[in-house]
Amino acid sequence: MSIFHLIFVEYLLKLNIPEWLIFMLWQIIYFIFISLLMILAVLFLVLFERKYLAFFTRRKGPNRVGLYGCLQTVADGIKILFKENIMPKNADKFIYFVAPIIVFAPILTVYSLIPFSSDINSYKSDIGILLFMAILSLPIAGVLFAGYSSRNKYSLIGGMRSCIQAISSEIPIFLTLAGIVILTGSMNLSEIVKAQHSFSQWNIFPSILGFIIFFICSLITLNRIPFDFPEAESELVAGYNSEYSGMKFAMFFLGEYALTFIFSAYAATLFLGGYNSPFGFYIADLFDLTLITGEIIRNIEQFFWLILKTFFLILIIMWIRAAYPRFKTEKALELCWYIFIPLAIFNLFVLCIVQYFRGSL
Amino acid sequence: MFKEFETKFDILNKTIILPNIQEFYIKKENIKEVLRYLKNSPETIFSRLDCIIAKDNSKNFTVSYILNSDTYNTKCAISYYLDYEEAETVSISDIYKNATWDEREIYDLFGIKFNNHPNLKRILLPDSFKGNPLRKDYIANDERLKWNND
Amino acid sequence: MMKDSNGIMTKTSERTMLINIGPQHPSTHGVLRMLVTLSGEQIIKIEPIIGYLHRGMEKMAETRTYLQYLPIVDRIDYLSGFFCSYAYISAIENLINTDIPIKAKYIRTLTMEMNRISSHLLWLGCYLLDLGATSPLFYTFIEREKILNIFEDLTGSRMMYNYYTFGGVKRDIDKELLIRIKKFSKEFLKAVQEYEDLITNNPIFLTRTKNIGILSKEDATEYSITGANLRACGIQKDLRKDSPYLIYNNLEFSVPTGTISNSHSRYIMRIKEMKESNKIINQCTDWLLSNIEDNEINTKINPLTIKPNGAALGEVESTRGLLQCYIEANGTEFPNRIKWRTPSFYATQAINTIAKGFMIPDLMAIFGSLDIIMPEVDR
Amino acid sequence: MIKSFIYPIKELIKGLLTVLKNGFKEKVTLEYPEKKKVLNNNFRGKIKYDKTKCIKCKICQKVCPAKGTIEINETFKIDYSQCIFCANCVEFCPKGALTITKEYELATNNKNELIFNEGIN
Repeated sequence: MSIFHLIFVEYLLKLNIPEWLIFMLWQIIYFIFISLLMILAVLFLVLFERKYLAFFTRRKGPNRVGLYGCLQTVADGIKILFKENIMPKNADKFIYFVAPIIVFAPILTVYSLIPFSSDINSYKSDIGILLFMAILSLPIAGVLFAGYSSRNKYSLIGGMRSCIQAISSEIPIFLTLAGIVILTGSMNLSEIVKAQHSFSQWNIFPSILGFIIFFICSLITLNRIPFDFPEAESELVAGYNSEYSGMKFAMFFLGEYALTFIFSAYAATLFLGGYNSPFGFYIADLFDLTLITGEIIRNIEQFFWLILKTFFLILIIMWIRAAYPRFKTEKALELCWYIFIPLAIFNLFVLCIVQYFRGSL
Repeated sequence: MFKEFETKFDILNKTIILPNIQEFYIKKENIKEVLRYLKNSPETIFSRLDCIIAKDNSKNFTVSYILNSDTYNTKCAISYYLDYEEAETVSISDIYKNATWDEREIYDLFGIKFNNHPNLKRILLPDSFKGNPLRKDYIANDERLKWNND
Repeated sequence: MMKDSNGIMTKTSERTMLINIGPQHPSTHGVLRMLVTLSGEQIIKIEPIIGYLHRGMEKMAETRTYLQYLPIVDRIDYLSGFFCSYAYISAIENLINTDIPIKAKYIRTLTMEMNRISSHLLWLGCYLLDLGATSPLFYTFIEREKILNIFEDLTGSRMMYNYYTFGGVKRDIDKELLIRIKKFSKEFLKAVQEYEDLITNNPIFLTRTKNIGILSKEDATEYSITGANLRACGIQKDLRKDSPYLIYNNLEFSVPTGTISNSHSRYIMRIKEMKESNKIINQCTDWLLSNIEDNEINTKINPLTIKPNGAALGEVESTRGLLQCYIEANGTEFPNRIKWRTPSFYATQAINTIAKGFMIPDLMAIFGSLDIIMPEVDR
Repeated sequence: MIKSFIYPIKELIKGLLTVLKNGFKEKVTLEYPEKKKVLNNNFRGKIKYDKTKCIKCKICQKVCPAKGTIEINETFKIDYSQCIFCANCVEFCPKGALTITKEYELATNNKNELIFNEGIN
């Protein structure tokens, strides 16, 4: 039971509210929290990416709407909501309509799996690692549906590419995840984080190879630039979403950024110690605080550390975007099958040895 | 350089395109033989066709082939006249591949037909275009341009 | 059953797909349309369709005097307007038999080589954009902007210069501008080094371009491909060396030549060409700085009254290859026929030969590396 | 073997660093409506007509490549929707009645606003 839940329940029970209602209210509050977090993350990320790319390319970036352009994405979002919804005449209407939802909904779902702090974690699943990846294989189906149902050859090629790359990138990812499970002995994400309580215990140190493989393969899953084949602007116009407009397009677009954020958070959780402070202590511990205030401040701090680590990874992802041209589809597949899978198996082997000696110490 | 060529074929006329390109007027029927000879003869080796120029001289057409020799670093022009009424000649796209589009362009703009051309159709103008704009009788504001207005 | 470009229904085999790339497509550099037959993602056949930017440049010449036609010439290839201007003007100078002053020759060489750099820079940025890299576009445009600013101060316009005139150039180049050019050429070397750091040996770039879009020597000659595309094959053919015009005789520069023409070597050729152009710029500015007092920049021909007679062929080694302008004059103030031989026209024709058998992503890598520009193809 | 692995990685890192190095260089954005470029006197913008100097010789009309841009009858008419700003008319005006200005912001909502008529005396 998290400290926030306890406070909430205690307060509401005083008001004589039935327990089942409290339970539902708590779920609703958590849903709102996650949605807000996602929307804020996306709004910030889109603006941040534009500013950051502008930094690399010696421009100023958006700076007209709001202070330093901080409202630019809000303005864009409002604009896109009012855009006309155009559907191709020959489109497979039901699948065309459902595809953006299939892409968007699972991404929202996995936000509940990540432990943002020791107490902010709505669903502590015992198979958290697996569930995360399993849910995230659904958006690929959405992309394929979008590509197929648009009745556009560019879209179709984009959808197919997305499918192939998902298959080939997920195998190395799962192999590195197996390494994490060996190291921590658990599939529960919060257990994994707890196992990395101090800086030297972070999974990245024994599993640096695994981290690199995971990182590059997640770039493939995220369709980020060296591997953005499904939308490859200069080849396929806009790939799977070329026939989408208005809100439906926005769902693909938001989904992509939300996925970037959550995948970075996932990587930070698995390899970079999650919400743990790298210094091994929290500011809340230094002061003599009451139990509840101390817990709350400590949670906020943990949340801050996770976000910081996530953004560190996002910075690298966007930096890569600024520097490199796009891979070729088949070369990326070769990279996955011929280099990453053997390396990931080797990594697994190394981790087994590491764990054997750790156990004996 | 052109001595053997001049003895071998009928040269109707010789002029110069400034600054220093010799232009030979030959008979229309000979064009394929001439070009094949100039391309393969070891004295000339005009391995490259720079472009084909068609001209409307108000009473007949001139078709000129500007040839370019990588080996000897020279250029020459082979030309012949075509009657206005039967604007038809033979395609040389089997000798120089790049003539394919050049001939299509001339067909498009002058209406000269090239026999045995692999794919003779309009290239710069849309298929629905009427007339051949580079002919002298085709003047701007021609009523044939009206297809554009409706 | 599928319709081909003629509107004729043809039966396509079940395993192939006909895809229409362009005329509106992010990487067709304008309005080229390609009908591509695909098997999976492999290209079986490409049929380029051109003419979407046809402006009737050759017909326009018939109703305009030589002087009136002059500003229009720049628009044939808007990225390297000086070359088009030069091809046209040199043909007319041959017809009216004038020799231009030495200073004008130097200024023409200087501007043309700077134009070559600016055009190559745009190509470089757009090529990498085709390959999916976004930043190089901005870096090259920053350098290009400097050249365009110099051109703007010299000629009055950024792209449509209208600077050359019959018998010379219109305005003298002043010392302050020459110093700016000198400064630019120093900065440019650093910039090129940066592009090379970023691109040349990047493994992703190498997998995208190495051994992709191979153009054999025979095909290059057969299709009359010129410029950097040809020199990448190993044929050293450059009009600046073969029959030097202007003052290329007095300048020290080399013509970069490759061995096998593939997308990567074509890229290398252009990078090297930019460096060579930079050398030429340096030599020209040095000469111009030491002859700053020389005021003779054109032979005072009245362009209003020229009525040449005869035929002439103006040639220039432009950014994209051999650019020819054939003029047949008939003694009046209107030309009888002007024909433009543009290098991109022939490069476009060869796309099918070069790109057949490669994949869709390779098509962009090949097409971009040929440096085709549509206004030049369609005229 | 190891070299062939390390070399690409070195090149990739070099690319990243090149991009980063550029980030710390001076920014080049010119915020247009507020800040404008300084133009040289040669710049070919809108054309200024001085009716006191004009002698109605119509040379400007004759040298104009975009036919119909300049028309001289009772008035001097110039149509900027057709003008290509080559400044041929300015160059060949024998009396200097036409001069170029630096004004280049000619965008309007109405095409007719681009046609300028001025009386000739």
